[in-house]
Amino acid sequence: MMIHSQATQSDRLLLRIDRINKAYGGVQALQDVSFDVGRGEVHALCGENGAGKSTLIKLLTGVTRPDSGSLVMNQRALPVGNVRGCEAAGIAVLHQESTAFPDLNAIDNIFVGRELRVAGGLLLARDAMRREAAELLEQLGESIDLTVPLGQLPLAQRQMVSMARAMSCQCQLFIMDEPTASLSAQESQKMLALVKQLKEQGISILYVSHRLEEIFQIADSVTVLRDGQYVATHAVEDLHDRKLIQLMVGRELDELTVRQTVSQSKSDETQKPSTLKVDQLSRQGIFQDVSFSIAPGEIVGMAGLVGAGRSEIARAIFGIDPYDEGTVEVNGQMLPGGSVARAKHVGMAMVPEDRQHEGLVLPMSVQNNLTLANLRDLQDFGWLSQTRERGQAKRLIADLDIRVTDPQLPVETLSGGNQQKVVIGKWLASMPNLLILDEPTRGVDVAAKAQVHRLIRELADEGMATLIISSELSEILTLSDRILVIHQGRIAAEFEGATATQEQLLHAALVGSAS
Amino acid sequence: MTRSTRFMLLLLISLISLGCRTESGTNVGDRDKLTVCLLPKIKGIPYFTSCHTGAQEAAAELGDIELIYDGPIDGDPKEQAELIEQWIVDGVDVICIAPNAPLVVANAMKEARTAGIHVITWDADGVPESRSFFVNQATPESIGRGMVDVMIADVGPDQEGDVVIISSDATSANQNSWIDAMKPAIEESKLTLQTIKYPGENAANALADAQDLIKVYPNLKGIFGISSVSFPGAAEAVRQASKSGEIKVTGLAVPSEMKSYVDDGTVNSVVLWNTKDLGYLTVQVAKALAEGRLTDSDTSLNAGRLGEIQIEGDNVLLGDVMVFNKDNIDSF
Amino acid sequence: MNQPRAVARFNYWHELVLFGLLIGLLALAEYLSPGFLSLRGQLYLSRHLWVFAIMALSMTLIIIAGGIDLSVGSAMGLCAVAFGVTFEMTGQLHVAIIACLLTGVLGGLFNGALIARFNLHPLIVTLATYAAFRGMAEGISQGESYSQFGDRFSELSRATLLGIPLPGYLFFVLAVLVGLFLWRTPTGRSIYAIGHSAEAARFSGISVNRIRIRLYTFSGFLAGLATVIYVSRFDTAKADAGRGFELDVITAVVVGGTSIFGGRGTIVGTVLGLLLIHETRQFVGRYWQVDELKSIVVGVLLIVSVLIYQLLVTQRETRSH
Amino acid sequence: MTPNSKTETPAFARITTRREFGLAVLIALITIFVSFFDPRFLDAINLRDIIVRCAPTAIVACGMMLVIVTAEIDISVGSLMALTAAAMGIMLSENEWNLSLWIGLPATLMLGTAVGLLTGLLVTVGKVPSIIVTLGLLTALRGFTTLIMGGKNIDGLPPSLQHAAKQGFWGIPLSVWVAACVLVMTLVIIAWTPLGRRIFAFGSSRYAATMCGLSEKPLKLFVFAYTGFLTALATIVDVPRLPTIESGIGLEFELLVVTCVVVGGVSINGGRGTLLGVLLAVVLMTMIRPVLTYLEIGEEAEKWTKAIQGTLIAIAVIGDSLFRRRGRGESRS
Repeated sequence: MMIHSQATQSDRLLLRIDRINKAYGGVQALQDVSFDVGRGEVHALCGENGAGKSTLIKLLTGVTRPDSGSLVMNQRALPVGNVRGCEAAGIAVLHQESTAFPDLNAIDNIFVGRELRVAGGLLLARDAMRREAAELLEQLGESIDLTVPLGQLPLAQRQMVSMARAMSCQCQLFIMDEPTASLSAQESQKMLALVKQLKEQGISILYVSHRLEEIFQIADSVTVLRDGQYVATHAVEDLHDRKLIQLMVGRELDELTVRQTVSQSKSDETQKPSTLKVDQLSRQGIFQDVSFSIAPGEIVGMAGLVGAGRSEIARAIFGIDPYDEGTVEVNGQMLPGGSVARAKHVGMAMVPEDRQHEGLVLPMSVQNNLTLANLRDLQDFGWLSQTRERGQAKRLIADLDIRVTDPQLPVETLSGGNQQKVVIGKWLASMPNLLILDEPTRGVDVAAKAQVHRLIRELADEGMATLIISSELSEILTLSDRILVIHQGRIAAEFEGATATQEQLLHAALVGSAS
Repeated sequence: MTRSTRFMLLLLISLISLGCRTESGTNVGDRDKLTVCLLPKIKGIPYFTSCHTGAQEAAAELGDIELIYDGPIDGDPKEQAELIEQWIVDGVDVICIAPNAPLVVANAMKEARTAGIHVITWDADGVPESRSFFVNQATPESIGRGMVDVMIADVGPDQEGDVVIISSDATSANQNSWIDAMKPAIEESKLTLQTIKYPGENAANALADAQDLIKVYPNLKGIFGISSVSFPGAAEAVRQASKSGEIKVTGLAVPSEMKSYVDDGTVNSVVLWNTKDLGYLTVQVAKALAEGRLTDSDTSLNAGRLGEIQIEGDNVLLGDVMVFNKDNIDSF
Repeated sequence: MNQPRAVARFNYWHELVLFGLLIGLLALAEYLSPGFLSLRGQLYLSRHLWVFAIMALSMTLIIIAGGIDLSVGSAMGLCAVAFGVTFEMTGQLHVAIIACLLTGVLGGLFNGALIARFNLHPLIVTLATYAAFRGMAEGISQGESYSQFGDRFSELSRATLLGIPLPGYLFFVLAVLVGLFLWRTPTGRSIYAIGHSAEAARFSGISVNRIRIRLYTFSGFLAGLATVIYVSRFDTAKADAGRGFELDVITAVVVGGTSIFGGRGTIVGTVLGLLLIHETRQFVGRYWQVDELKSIVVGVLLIVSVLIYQLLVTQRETRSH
Repeated sequence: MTPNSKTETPAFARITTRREFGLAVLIALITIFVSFFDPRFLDAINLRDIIVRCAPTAIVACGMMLVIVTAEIDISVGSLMALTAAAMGIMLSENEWNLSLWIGLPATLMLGTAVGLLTGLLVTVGKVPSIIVTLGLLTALRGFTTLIMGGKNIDGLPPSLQHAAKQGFWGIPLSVWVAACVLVMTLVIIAWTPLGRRIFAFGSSRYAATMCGLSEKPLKLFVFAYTGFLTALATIVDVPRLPTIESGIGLEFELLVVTCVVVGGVSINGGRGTLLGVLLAVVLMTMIRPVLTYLEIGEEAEKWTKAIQGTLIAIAVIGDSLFRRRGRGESRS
């Protein structure tokens, strides 16, 4: 199964990942993954969301340990499950989520956990650290106020500090997880220049990014993961974006452009008043002039890069976040901003992106989670009816095929896919007529994903207006009647679901206009 | 969720059935002995500890008395009431209480009497109908006046000047009642009451307030420290400011606690009574009352080593406040 | 998940342990100090309980919702002064009672508004009002106490029906109502959700802020109600009413199994916690006659009860992985 | 925070939005106000008195600050102060065991540290929330102290100790010297040792700390033990200044210390706070009593003292969080 160009000289080989397995709950996050990273190369790691990239990074940095398999660095086994040990072995990481300490200044952020010391290790070598921090940041081409808490710095500068932290430990392998996801184009270019600079110093880089053009710009070789499995490793010269996308998606592109489920003709329904009408919605610095509408029974997909503002638009519509200008209208009723209760009242429902924190109350039982959003409908004279509550939970569990032995079990014991079905189910119970789904199948296994997709389609056929946000283009293409592409907080392009292609979407998401 | 319903019901039922033992209260301790409860305002301060010593002496002398000494460690009158109620259930024979706030404990005391327990007050009086006798060493009036008189004597009868009071909390019932007596007395004298400070039962605050008062009022002649914390605090402040003799400090305290300040002249006089005798007499009265030797009409009582003690109405008189100074403090 | 499921799923371990402890304590007490369990004595002494007990109900709700209220004791002081001042001005008992309750409600509303609207930490807000309420009470009343509310009012807290004091009935009615509310109403369920994850609750369309404000207002109201009983019982309305009660109330709630981090707890647990502390104090007071011991035993009981629970939970967790 | 503000914030604006600045201004205003009424407020002797009173609070606040920075709390310090005072009295008093200072003082310090360590162990190993552990200790230790003192006050501390606490060296009592040392020591811990940086790092983001491989237990054990140690130290240098050792020592001290730390700008959620802020808050809280005395507000107004204190706390804490809200809003969850 290993297609990668075997690096025969052992001194060319830096890291060998050998038959790694890792499962979370019931979900196999990584299955028999093996590949090598050579010395001094930029090795890109690609895959859709949920392909297992983040898990692999956690294993390499010692945050978690693999179920089986081995990790060998410089012909020595990595101390698995030991953060400091992995660091000592020469692995540094720039995490996707900020792992900075917001209340500490840049110097401390760079050195916490491996401080430079004097006086027999008792005291900090403050001057040395300051000097080194300044040097590091200068190398990175940043002038940052070293005394200000990091939380008060702009995002790009924070990123640079994290970068400096990673570089300060004389690493041989530098893992970068979506380093440009939240940076502007200009800042991204700077980051890429840095990567090249590091490579020239002989440091290997494991580069994770969704931005394909970046990969083609800097990577030497590319490894693709899909659904926790190793797919292929190629030299970057052997690839072009179409082929890479195809490897990631796992099917021929032509196959995908044909819609698998063609929804009923909506032409007669467009006369109906739209369920959701968003007009000129803006929030300073987040999104601008967003206008669109969704008709009953229509599924609108929202595509775009991470950080383009998709989730924020959805949150504003649902009333979680405030917005500055514009209007949201549901079934002809104007919604005041910032009230979830009102949104719920007019029949809106939202499956949030962060299932663990926003979608579910993890320690509560499955039943209680399933009924949390429509408790008021289950009351008799002010008291919750246990029979009706149990009935509703049972019905939803059956309808959505949630795999749980007992609805009284805490929802945190369920697998990701089943948890997601609980989140969707919780809203279905309130019989909404507008459903917003933010990354509905992230971290969900393939079988459950198909079930969720079928469910969404069925609901739409029953007349539900649906807005789907997804980073998985295939998902958007499969489901949507219409597709909006968001680029830097604006609607950059609109496609008909039936005719759009992944390339078109990617292009619009990356460049900001339809091709 | 029916499981939890059943569970709660079960809990409730078993709790109720547990409590259902209808035979009525038993008593603490030995039935042959007389159980006397001595309830101080605050447990754990030297004043009441020395009363307790006197009470123990009487109990040992009388032989057949089981003495219980308990009270709130924070001086909470609510807890005094709760202790009385506890003792009612225990079925003790006599409760002697030094009420911290007469009204708060009045109902409990009345109920104790209804339950056939003899109730007397000592150290401070309660609501009259709530007790049979009051072992009276001093009334708020005599304490307040006494302190002012001592101050006037210490400062010099014709001296003009400022005085201040350092009390306890603004809500302390005893201190407030003394202050009510002190104000007119100071009014009548040539002294001027400048202010009253409320440091609470906090020694550091009492010391701090006294220090500040000394600095703020240059014409300060005297400080009344009217709680067990503020008196030594005021004396210490005067001593540390090296104004011993210039500013007189007086107040209520167990003499032994103030001995070093009396010795070095910071404090001329300490107002108090013989605390051991107070505890002793209280137990004597309790015993006489329980045995029926003491009735409402009696005018005197033979109280062991104290001899014949006067009774005026329902007040058993220990004698008036005493003033301790350099000459007599060593004997207490 | 194939550990003994019935064991893991039983949600009332803490209550059961408390119940066992209570029985054990009562048995020990009766053995060491015969007559301890006499019904009459127990009912008579139950009057020590009601003022705390009533406030413990709202404290349970607040702590389940992930908050805390340090100001209830001071609020009682303020309510008592409001009661006294109003009675002195009008001479009307019912006006005084209404003023007392209203003061409590307003105080609670103030706490709640600061916590919810300005998103301040409840510990900080109530620490500030802890000092402010007490200070205002002392200033307004000038440290004086109000009394002479009449025998009928005083009788209110002392009268018994079938041997149980009237405030006891009030407490039981309130406890059952609050218990049912927590267990069986949408808002009750929401309170648990807020305690576990305020964010997830918000995403479910629960008005987190509105519920928080109402909880603190309810807490203030119960502080007012407790003050009425307190004033009736001790015939005195004074600024020092309820001093130190906040700690006693929190102790009872926590011993009763409510998690200080929110999300877990029941009224049954709180009632058991109240009883356990009450009986422990009774027993210690009766057996040793040393007031100092009461605070030592209650302090240790608080730590140990949570420690045992934590050990049980961590053990169960390690077993299931 | 606009993401494109690459330019540094002007130094002046940065200082004025800080808690320390607000506190300093408040202290200055109050000082000016009161010395306008009574210039003697600025007399050296009064300033000395205020500093002496600040000392014990400042000493313990140094430890409490670190505890709160790790997002824990310790409300047992008042009772611990009473316990260590009683222990010290019993060991050293000429009327009691009359031990040498060289035995008694280290033993007192060890007692304080041991209780702090016990708290830390219950929190880290026993997984009992710190507010519960210390609430339990708050009541238990107070009862225990009253019990071992047996209803008496303890006098007769060694004269050398009393002299050091009252007169001290070069006219400055020992407690002030010690407080200065403790402040420097704490500053060194915070700014110059890996330990201090890690304490702040841990409080700032538990998640990031785990990603860096920091472990929780040693940090928390240290902060609780340190607080216990400092409480004992404050007892040793401050209690001999008082007339006598009684069981009510340190009553509500925990509230004062926690209030100072919170008013001083240490975030109750952990991670944030400066020693300077805490120190200023200690000064502010300590100067309220003397200020009211110097203003000669009169007998009736004296009864409003607590209300004034409470309102001031409320204004300092609530007003400040409202003011600061505008500057933040990001990076915390």
